[in-house]
Amino acid sequence: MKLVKVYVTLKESVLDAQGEAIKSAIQTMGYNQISDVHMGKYFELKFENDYANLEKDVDLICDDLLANPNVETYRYEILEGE
Amino acid sequence: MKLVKVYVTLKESVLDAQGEAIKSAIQTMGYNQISDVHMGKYFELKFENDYANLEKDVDLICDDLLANPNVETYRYEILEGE
Amino acid sequence: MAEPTPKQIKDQKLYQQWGLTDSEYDLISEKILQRLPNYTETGLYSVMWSEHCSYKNSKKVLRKMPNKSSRVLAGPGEDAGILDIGDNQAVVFKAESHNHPSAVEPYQGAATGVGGIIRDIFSMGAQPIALLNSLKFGPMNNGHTKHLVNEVVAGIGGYGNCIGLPTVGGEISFEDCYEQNPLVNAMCVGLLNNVDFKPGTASGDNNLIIYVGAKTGRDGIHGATFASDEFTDTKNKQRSAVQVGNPFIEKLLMDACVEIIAKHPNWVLGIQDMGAAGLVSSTAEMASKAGSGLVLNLDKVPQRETEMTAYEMMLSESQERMVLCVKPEFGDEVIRFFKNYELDAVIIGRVTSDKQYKIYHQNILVTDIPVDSLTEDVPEYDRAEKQPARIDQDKDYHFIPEVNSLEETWNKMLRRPNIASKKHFYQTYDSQVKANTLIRPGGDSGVVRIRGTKKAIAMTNDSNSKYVYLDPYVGGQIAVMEAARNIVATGALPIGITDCLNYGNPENPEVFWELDQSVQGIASACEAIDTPVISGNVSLYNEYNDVAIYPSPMVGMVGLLTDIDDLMTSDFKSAGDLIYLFGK
Amino acid sequence: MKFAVINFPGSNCDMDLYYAIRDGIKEEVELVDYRKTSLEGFDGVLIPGGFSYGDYLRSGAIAVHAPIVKEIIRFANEGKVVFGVCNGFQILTELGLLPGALIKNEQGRFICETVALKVINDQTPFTNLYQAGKKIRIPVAHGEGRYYCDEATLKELKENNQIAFQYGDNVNGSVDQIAGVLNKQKNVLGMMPHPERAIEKILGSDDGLKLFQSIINYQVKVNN
Ligand SMILES: Nc1ncnc2c1ncn2[C@@H]1O[C@H](COP(=O)(O)OP(=O)(O)O)[C@@H](O)[C@H]1O
Repeated sequence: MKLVKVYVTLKESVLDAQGEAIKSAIQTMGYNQISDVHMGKYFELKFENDYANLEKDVDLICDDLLANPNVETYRYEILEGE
Repeated sequence: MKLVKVYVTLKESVLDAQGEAIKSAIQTMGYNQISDVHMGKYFELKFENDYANLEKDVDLICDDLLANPNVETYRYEILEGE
Repeated sequence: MAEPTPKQIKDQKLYQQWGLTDSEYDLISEKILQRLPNYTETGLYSVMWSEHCSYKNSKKVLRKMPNKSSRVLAGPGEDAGILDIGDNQAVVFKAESHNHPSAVEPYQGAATGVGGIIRDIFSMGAQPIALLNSLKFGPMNNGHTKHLVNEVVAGIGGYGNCIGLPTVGGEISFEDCYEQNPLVNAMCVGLLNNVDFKPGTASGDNNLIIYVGAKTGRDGIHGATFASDEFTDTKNKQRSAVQVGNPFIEKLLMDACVEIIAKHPNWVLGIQDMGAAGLVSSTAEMASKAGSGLVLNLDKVPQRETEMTAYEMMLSESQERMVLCVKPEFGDEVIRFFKNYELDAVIIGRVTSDKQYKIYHQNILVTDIPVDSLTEDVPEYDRAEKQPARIDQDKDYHFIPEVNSLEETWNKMLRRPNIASKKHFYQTYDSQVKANTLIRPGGDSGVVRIRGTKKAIAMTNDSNSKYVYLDPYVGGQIAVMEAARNIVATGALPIGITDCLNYGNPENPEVFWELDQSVQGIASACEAIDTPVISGNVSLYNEYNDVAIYPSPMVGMVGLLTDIDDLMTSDFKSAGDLIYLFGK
Repeated sequence: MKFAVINFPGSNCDMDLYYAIRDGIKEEVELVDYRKTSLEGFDGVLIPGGFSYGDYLRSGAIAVHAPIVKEIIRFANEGKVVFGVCNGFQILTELGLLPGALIKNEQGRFICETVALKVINDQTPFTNLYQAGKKIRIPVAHGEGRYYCDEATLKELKENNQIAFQYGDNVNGSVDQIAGVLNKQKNVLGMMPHPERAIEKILGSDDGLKLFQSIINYQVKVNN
């Protein structure tokens, strides 16, 4: 089995409203040394083991579904699962 | 500067409706070998460098804010940023 | 990256990429400035002279619409129109299109469309009370359209639900011509205590220009020219023009603006939202309308990104921002007031009396142009018109439906997406927040009561582009009359309309003929039933690979119900009641 | 009786609750800013619906760090009446004043509809004018209203009669159709449906009025 971990984050220039709100909440809680917060999405996909072209397909799945290319970028890693 | 990456996922016992929906979307797209999808949240927190007790504080921030212990679990890693 | 020099802009005709024509550029450099405009200045002209901001192609046609009645307190020319409803109260409304942004990024395009129209209402000093929307897509038989529909609907709900305004009506229809160019029109209705009306002007030498709200980023730079540009396959890739909405900030901004105007009317002289073409459009319009000039210092502008140029800051379409004109003695109080709402509020400039628009960035004077030249000197075009051949060809065609089984036909009709219930979509909109909604989506019009009075406001969005395509004049009339029937069906009296005029490329004579004819149709119907056009919006260049959408005027009508005891709902009430059919 | 309606940044049903008290049951009511640190002088606390802090991160998650919250906890611990609607319910679970959590609706979408609710426990400060087993019609409007708790918690809820309302039809996929829960002491209630939107017939239902009247009824008995 293959385990694919996908991380989707907003592009640098896109307003991260959630990250901003979380940052000020953390500051309100008293942790003043926090300087930046970004929030993104995290996916774990499991595929059956004998899979050719997995990388190509993961790219397509990310492009077409998991990430919105207008505002987000993604990266992923492919691991051996059990 | 320290970069903390936090991953928050639903507990095993909680139905991941979003993950299920994404799984069937991926199957509809024709990728039948997908067997499981889970969706979670991903955070990047930046802290100023000279920080004692960072780990303790990150634990507290996760417990008190980033994750809801009733339904979620979290893990994190602390990296050197620039 | 160094900015091109004025000479490079001229020699390489860089202005063309921004949508300025040779003759427009010559007008600017030879007549208006009598010198070559620099990079920032060229950018300002290009957005301010785009169709979206200047209505240079449509103005002549728009003048044909009636905008007077005994109720009209303000008509076209402000952020939104105002109608008197008695007892020193007025209703304020406007519709706005967000077609191109929604085609590119459906969720955010639709969401920021809603956010923008809400700002147009509260910038008048009015309390927004309800939202509507009119959506047109291609047939729902492919993944692309389904994606667009789901995202647009989610974006509309996402913004309206979060800010806490009920979405009480709208329409969704499906037609081939919208497949690559969906239409997303949003309307907002607000309530004004007459004394609170704040014109969008910046007057009085030395008065302060205060920036309020979200920080400025590089969002949607050139969104306004982009919205006035046709789509082609290649341009679809041009994806930088995406603004992202933050309804949470807008909620704070809305509450703060409504409160400051109601409680401290003397603090704020003028207020306007930063919509299309952001900072330049709002400040230039405010100054021009008041016959004044402005000096702005861009270093004061709250910025979300680093190293932004003057050009980027002036043209940014970052959302949830407002401009206020404030007397100097109230500056501190105004800033404190907004800080209490946890909003950025900063003095970014002053009103002057020389009618010049001056902008400093890092101590350099980057713009020095007559303010009126941005808003008043735009050439007005008189476009050629030509009646399309199909109009006469189809005249004698009479469709005779073939009905073998009434039941079968009936079922077939009900299954058609344009006829079937739209509940699946509108139940994702909070239609009841504020606990004033008397008729929710699903009826003929949405109806919202005015708390503390016996009155209610009925509102509806209507269009039927197929009729307009077949006969633009009659189709225009039909749109108004359909809206009026929807209002009357609740027991309310129609009192005025707003519109979104969605068409193809006006440089195509057939398209321009459609625009002109349908506006005249709308005008004639409005005159007949005394519903002036008090606001509206034009969206041209709705084409994909040179094929235009159907001419698609959307009518947003508002009605007044003077006594909620007279409210009428559309459901059959009880068995045995008689059913009448009115009309021919 | 004097009620406080807590106003967090992004709350948007605060005025609906305010009017339900002022016009619906004609009692005293005041909006209280989230930065305040005292609830001195109030007899009941109402936490309104809306999108506090944009519902960013998780609905209700950020609001629990506002200054007024410590005082709400004190208030609840003293046995006084605390009532959260929709976002208010989410805040109360995030705070731990109520068990469980509210997560994304099963269908993944926001749902706005008037639904049937079954009254389960009619022996509480909030429900004493209803009849257990009866159905009432109350609007829902939420995207994250699916009530979740684990088996053990559900068992406890049932044993202690902490379930106040259940949905007639499960609109969002909640565990055991739960629409509203109480704390053990029954002085804290959270529910996703909006009774404050159902206090006048002209708005479609006035079934929510009894909830607010129940609070008064209860308080009168306590005071005597
Ligand atoms: N089709 C129309 N009918 C009537 N008035 C219109 C129409 N289109 C635009 N207007 C009016 O022209 C003015 C400028 O509109 P617009 O540029 O869309 O506003 P904004 O600056 O908020 O984008 C507004 O007062 C608007 O009501």
